[in-house]
Amino acid sequence: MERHRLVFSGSGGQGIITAAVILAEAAVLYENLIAVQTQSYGAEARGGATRSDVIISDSAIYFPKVNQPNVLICLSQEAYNKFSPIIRPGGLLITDTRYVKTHRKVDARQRELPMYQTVMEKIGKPIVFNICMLGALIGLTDFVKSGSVKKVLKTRIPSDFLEINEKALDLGMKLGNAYK
Amino acid sequence: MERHRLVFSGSGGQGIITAAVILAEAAVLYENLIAVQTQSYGAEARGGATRSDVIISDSAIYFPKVNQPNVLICLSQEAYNKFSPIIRPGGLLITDTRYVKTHRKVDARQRELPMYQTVMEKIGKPIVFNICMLGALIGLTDFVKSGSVKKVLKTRIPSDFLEINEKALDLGMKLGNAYK
Amino acid sequence: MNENLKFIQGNEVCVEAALYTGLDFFAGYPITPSTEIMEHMAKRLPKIGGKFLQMEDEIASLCAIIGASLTGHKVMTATSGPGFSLMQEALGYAIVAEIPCVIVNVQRGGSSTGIPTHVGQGDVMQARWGTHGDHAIIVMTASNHQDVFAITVDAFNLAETYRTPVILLFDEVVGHMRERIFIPKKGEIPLVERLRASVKRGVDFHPYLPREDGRLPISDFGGVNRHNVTGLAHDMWGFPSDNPQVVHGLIRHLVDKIQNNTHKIAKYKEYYLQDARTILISYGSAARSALHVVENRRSRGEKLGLLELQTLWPFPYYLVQEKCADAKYVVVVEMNMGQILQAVKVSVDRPERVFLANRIDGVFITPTDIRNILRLIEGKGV
Amino acid sequence: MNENLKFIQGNEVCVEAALYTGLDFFAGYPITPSTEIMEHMAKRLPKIGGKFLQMEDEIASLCAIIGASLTGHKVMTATSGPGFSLMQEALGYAIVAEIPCVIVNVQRGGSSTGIPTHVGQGDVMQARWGTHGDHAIIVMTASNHQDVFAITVDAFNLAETYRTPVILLFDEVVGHMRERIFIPKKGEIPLVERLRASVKRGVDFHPYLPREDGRLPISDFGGVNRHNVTGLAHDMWGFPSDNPQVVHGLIRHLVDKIQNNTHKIAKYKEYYLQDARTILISYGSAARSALHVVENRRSRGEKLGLLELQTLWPFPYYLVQEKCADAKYVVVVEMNMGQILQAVKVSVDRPERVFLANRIDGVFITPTDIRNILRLIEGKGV
Amino acid sequence: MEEPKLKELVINRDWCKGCGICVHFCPKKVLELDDNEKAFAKRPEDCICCKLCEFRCPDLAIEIISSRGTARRAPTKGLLL
Amino acid sequence: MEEPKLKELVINRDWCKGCGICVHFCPKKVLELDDNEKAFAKRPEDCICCKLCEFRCPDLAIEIISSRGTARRAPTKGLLL
Amino acid sequence: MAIRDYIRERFFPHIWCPGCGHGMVLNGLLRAIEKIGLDKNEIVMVSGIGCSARIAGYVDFHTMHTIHGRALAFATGIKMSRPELKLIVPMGDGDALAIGGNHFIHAARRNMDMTAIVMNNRVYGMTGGQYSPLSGYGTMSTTSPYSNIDHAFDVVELSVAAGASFVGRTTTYHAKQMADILGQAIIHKGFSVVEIMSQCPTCFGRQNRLGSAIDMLEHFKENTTPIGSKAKQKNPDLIERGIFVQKKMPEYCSEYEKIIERAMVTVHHRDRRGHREYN
Amino acid sequence: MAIRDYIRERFFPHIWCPGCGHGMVLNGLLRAIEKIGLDKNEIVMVSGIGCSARIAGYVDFHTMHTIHGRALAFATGIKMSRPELKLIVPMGDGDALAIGGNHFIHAARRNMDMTAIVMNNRVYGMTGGQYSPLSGYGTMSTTSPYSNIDHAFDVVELSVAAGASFVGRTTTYHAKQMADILGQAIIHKGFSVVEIMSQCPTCFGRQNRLGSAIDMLEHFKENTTPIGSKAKQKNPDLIERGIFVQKKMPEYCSEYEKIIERAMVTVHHRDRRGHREYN
Ligand SMILES: Cc1ncc(C[n+]2csc(CCOP(=O)(O)OP(=O)(O)O)c2C)c(N)n1
Ligand SMILES: Cc1ncc(C[n+]2csc(CCOP(=O)(O)OP(=O)(O)O)c2C)c(N)n1
Ligand code: SF4
Ligand code: SF4
Ligand code: SF4
Ligand code: SF4
Ligand code: SF4
Ligand code: SF4
Ligand SMILES: [Mg+2]
Ligand SMILES: [Mg+2]
Repeated sequence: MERHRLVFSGSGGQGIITAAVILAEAAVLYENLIAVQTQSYGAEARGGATRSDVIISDSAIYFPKVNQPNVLICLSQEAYNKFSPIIRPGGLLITDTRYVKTHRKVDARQRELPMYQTVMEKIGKPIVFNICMLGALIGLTDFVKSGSVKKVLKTRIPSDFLEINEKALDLGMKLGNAYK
Repeated sequence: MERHRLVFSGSGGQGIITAAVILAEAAVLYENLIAVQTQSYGAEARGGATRSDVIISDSAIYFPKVNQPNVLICLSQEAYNKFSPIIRPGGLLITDTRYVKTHRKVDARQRELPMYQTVMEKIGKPIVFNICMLGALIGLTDFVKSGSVKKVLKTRIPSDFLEINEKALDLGMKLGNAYK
Repeated sequence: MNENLKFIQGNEVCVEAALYTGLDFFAGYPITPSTEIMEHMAKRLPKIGGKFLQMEDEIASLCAIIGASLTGHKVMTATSGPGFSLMQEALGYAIVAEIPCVIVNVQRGGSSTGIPTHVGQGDVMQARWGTHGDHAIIVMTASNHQDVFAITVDAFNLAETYRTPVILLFDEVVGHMRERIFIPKKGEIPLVERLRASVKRGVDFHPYLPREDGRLPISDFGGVNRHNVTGLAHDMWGFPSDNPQVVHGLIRHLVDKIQNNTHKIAKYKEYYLQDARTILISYGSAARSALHVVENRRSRGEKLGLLELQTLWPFPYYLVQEKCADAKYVVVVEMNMGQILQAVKVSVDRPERVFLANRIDGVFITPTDIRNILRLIEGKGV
Repeated sequence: MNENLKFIQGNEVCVEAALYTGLDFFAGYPITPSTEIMEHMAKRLPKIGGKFLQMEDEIASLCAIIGASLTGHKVMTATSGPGFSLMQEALGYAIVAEIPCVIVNVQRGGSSTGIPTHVGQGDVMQARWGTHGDHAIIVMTASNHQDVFAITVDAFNLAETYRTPVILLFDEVVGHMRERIFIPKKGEIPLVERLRASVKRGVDFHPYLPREDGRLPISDFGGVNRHNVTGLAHDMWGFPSDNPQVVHGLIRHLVDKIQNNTHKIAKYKEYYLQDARTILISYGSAARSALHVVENRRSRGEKLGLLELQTLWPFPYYLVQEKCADAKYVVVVEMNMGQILQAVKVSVDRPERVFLANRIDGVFITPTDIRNILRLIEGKGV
Repeated sequence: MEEPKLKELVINRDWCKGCGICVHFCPKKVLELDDNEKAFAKRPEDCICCKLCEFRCPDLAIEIISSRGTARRAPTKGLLL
Repeated sequence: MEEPKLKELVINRDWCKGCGICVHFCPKKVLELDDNEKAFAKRPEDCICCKLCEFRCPDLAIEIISSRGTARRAPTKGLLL
Repeated sequence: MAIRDYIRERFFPHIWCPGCGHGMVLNGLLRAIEKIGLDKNEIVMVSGIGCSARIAGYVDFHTMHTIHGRALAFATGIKMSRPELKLIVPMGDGDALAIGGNHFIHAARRNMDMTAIVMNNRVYGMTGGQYSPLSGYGTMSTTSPYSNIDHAFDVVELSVAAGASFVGRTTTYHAKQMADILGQAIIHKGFSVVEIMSQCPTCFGRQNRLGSAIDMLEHFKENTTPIGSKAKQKNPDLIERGIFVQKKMPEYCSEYEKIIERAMVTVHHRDRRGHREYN
Repeated sequence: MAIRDYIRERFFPHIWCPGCGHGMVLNGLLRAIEKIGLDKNEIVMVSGIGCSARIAGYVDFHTMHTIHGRALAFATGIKMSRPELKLIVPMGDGDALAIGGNHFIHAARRNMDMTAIVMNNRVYGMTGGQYSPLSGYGTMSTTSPYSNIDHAFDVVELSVAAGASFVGRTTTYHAKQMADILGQAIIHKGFSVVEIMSQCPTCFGRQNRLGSAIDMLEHFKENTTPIGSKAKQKNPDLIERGIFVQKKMPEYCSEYEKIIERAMVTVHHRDRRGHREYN
């Protein structure tokens, strides 16, 4: 298996880290893969581009950080400005249309998805934005199965919120597939 | 000048340390000698034989403690029991008749003086017992002049107590001379 | 799904391992990057009937667990640099009174408040020498979650074996990183339990007199052997003494029981040392980058090896000497200004072949950093 | 009688020397055997219009003097082992925020509460490494009252020169012993005064940007150059930054400003080293017994010498190496389990010729103790 | 004294974090959040210059400049911003 | 109940430090200090067994054994010391 | 001067979360200072560690961001060494009363002239939401996941008992009262304590399901009442706001001046030291 | 059992000075324990450092002589881990309220069942006579040679404000009251504080010219009065003795039992942690 190096980025409160953890956990618990997740804690709330790195692989991972991601997700303008230069050529860059105005070309597949908008239109709860993003990622790629992610959601999300989360995941996947 | 190594001992509250300090200070400030004074602080009040070491000399003193005193003063039974074995052969051992019952011979000049008794009879204030002892020591030896000690007393004792201290010193000197 | 397979933070692994040993008492005060340890304890302990206490500060936390240890419990506290500095007086007490307990320091960057959310390994020497007076101490670390688990269990075992506090010196990367871990089954890792005095009620009991095998039985507060615990120099009954012989005996005992057992205490891992011309020595999260470089270069046929230390103190001088005897270069990889470097230099013959590959700016040291330094050492320039 | 001749305790000498430098602020918490320092301060300071504060504990004492230093005063606190352990967090703050201040630790015996009224020198490594994170520190000591005076003045001078806390590491014997001292006249020992920023109101002021000569001007709180002081990693204005370059620069600066000036900072005394076959290395009160032995043996024609260290940290490795180059035996005389011994071993070629003459039982090491050990080293048995 | 009159309602958009406190507690409902979650004066004409918004803004992002009030700098010199 | 009667007034001379507290506060002036500054019962016959001396002694050096009081050990077993 | 002249604009926007009460405390404090008309050079602000403590970086006074819990000890040294300076010591509830509780009560006891502000959000905000000694029984936090059994201090009662000569309390909602009480506290000669109930929507609000910052401010409005109000008699659960203590008492630095005078004329003779020398 | 059965006779005579009040506290405490009839194995005594703290060495319970000021923190760990044990924590005034003040107020706040005894001799005895936070204005000590300007805490008021559910005060002179209050404090379920004014003739007495231990005891007799007495109305300077607070309040260990019950049935899902992670 090819080694996947992902960087999730955005601003505090968007659920970036949770999404990264869910993905990696799904890979480890349900797909017998190896994964490592780290995050950088910003001192500042303002301008604090939150970042979480995930590596997924079928062989041992030592260095746990991602220098050049082949998948980069940016959910805020600051995050985009800060991290878009580090994407690995040929990689995948996912941004949200509501939050990010892309302003330069990178040598990568660039996908600007209306994830926030979709969530607000179809579910109306911004809290599941991150799960929709995860769905989109799965839709666009295929290294983790959506079923695995759903299993993780079941263990992490209180039952009364489970449905909207699953719905958000499905919406995201559709979006991802559509923009594939 | 011969090097004088003194150990003052007794129980807490008898003013052992003050006496040792006054003697050494007199030697340093008024007789141009070199002196070092140390003391051991016992953890315990009971059975705590207080001890203060003084070395007086006209040349540099490095090691500041006294292993074998040539003058040993014991003002309590515990102090006597504990320290009498360490006196240097040929030295001088001074004890107080009220507090110490000597029970063995040491190879030293042994002087049992009624210092406490004299103080109580002539002055009536136990607080100057230590100064009387100092007087006796000066009376018995001669390495520090009484005038020097009196000068120290003037700087250390509030004026209303000075007289009885000087008197105690004189009484002690007489006693010392008498038992010489 | 394997029930025992988990994908969690290093801090949580530490909690799981502590619970595995039977820990049922934790007291702490939050501080980044160790806070998750206490947060998980707060969740987990009540569920198993254990006790969780949030104290007013770090020294109170350590005092509280020392107290709880005396009633027979396995105990732990967790903190980071500033809190660890505040614990030093109580740490000395636990050493002198010989109280088993485990103190976790998840290191962050810098001295003073420093760079709280960033990584560093600057507390290595403090862990050894932070409290006043002569003493010895056991300090352990690990670089991945499976090892964090094993070493944490080990820390509790050593604390019981030697009746002493043990420091777990992790770092921000290990503490916050999530990776997979298989939680061992009960019984899979042997546990050392508290050795309790077997004397009957009324029989003279010596809480500070080692047995033939060196271990010191203890009696729980609340049991029949009442005894006294003090930080003053004390005799074999635990009562204060300033008798020089007693004092000498006590201090030698405290140091020797650990120093003389370095062979038994020292844990390490080695990778490709047999024929290594260049040996990296590393520990904690830095060892991950070191191992990355080693695997990488080995795959290119270069003779690189890694000695990963898991016991930092007592420092296994003999081990380092032996392993490095034939190496041309020894490169210590750590995230400080060379705290283990010094110990390595003392261990080996020809200390001039020992180099330092480090970072001190709060950024996790990368394989590239190490490679760049290796090139310089080998005379190849930038 | 000479007005300047006094017969006083070492603790009092330290007070007189501090006042000589212009100290006018002291805060402390009593602890044996340092208490007389604060008691004399309590008497002396109000008489000269200075400020004396008894705080609620040791860390508060250190915090208070750091605060007072920022208003431009020369400041000091004094304690012993347990209190010094409690100060460690605030000590790190003073180091990182670069606040001149002097901290006296009059060492007592043992770790933890230990043997409070007895002597020991067990806090040497703690003074170096007690606070968390990479840092450097200046630690000075002395063995007799005239030197206690000079070294105390020196400590204040170094604190100002390098804008850093300086530790005075005395011990019970030096602190409590009385011997004669000549108090130097005003001007006899040069004083280093606080270097104040000369920028005018409104001009950009960089409290953390060293001048060409390495010194860092500071501006007093209450003056016209308002600035920020923090224990977080900070930039040249004193504002928090976790920029890796800034962090790196700060930590290197803090360490280098001291380490790179070891030659200037290191004070020592030497006795008969030119032709010495056996060199004793000692410091603090232990050096008195060592000197006693040296004088004694020299008078018998034996080639003994003494290197008395007055600066313990930064350790003058180069000096020890140079002085000991030709000696057959090097014997470190100290009252701990060999804390300076390690540094000496690292300094010299052929560390196998370095021996330890020590005591750890609270009893002051005697010339006889040293002689007995010398005989054993020389192969002459007991 | 004369009723104060609003001269300018300054909102520092770089500092405003869109918490909505000013909006919610304005007695005259003068303020609203825009699409970018920054406060703005929707109905400045209703403002009674009570300055509660200015006093409560956690980000020091609002300033009410009224005929009676404090101007941004050196108002004593009569500067009108 | 019958008036208590003093059986024995035990003073532990090894523990007594001669502070004189018992002497001073005894309502019946039963106690005095001897030449060695140890307390002793000068007038045991006056003792009313109030036990104030026993309760106040800082050195636990006095024990009043009365017809009604606590004997030194195991009084329930009827032992008279 | 406008309040903008009292801040270091280049560090804005500040690091606090949207709606954080700490910004409102900063706002109120600056207004109080502006009203009194203090010069920037005569004010020293000393803070500890916490979200609250970051306030010191934003004001253009002499500022000191110290270590957790010890701000008052640093401030004591500054004030004592330079009594003409005005000391303002803002602290979080954890900073002031968890790790810093001892310095707090001792500072109150000494009655040295300075103003301690407790920015009470009932939680450790900076470390992500653990309970504090002011959280109170029944609150939720990351370290009281089954609800808190620790009782809270009453800051006012504790300050009074410890000896503070000025004690007030208000909330961030009561912006004008806040500026007013802070102003009076700063002018007061002696140790003054002002507790300001401050919302932390991110940690305390979220975990205790208290809604947004706005909801929390409404809560302050509804659950507090002026000291001695009728409302309080009807509903004793209401928290009182206002100035509880404001009394003239000898101030420490002034007292020390007298010590200096006395010392200048005293001649000492003998040590009055007891014989104990231990531990 | 006789009180002799509660002590470790081999360490007697004890180290305290002739006439020291601390011995009288030991005496009274043993009588209280004897009266309650506790078993030696169920009592844990934890002390700090000071003359007072040496009390732990003399009693034949489970004993712990810890570090200066932290006794209550150790005791908290012991009690929490083994709630069936009786915790008695004697402390000097410096130990309890100088360096130990924070642990004191927090222990009071938690209301964990234990008995804190403040052996208040108004001085640091062990280190030879420095003033303590209970010495009070105008007293002499080696560190207040020109007389003390520090105000004293009122232990009773501070304990009450901090939350103690039992608070009493008496003196060594009042031996029977002392035993009685101590007994009630020990039986009380919750955190109890008993302040016992104790004479230190060696340090406090000497420096303040109060005469012998006997004189100091007379002083206690004359300057104290039962709570609410007429004498107090006439002379407000009199110090009141007795039990000030004795109230039923949830005890910490019992409360924790409820947490355990609740935890056993709770299922957790998501971290409720705020986003802050810092300092
Ligand atoms: C010695 C030490 N212990 C712990 C910490 C971690 N820490 C930083 S801030 C803080 C508490 C913050 O709570 P509070 O004082 O209430 O301030 P807030 O963030 O809520 O404003 C803690 C525990 C630290 N920095 N230093
Ligand atoms: C950390 C620390 N600081 C200071 C000391 C020194 N010390 C020992 S006991 C004591 C105070 C004793 O006073 P108090 O608690 O009132 O007890 P007392 O001796 O008066 O009974 C002090 C300051 C110490 N042992 N440890
Ligand atoms: S109160 Fe301030 S930060 Fe909040 S929305 Fe209004 S202007 Fe913006
Ligand atoms: S000044 Fe008053 S009325 Fe005007 S916008 Fe602000 S809150 Fe509304
Ligand atoms: S009270 Fe006790 S110690 Fe004092 S004199 Fe009487 S018996 Fe002796
Ligand atoms: S029992 Fe009462 S009357 Fe008898 S000796 Fe003691 S104090 Fe005096
Ligand atoms: S975490 Fe809470 S206290 Fe901290 S800035 Fe955010 S809202 Fe304010
Ligand atoms: S110094 Fe004071 S407190 Fe200590 S034993 Fe002596 S009289 Fe008691
Ligand atoms: Mg808070
Ligand atoms: Mg006391």
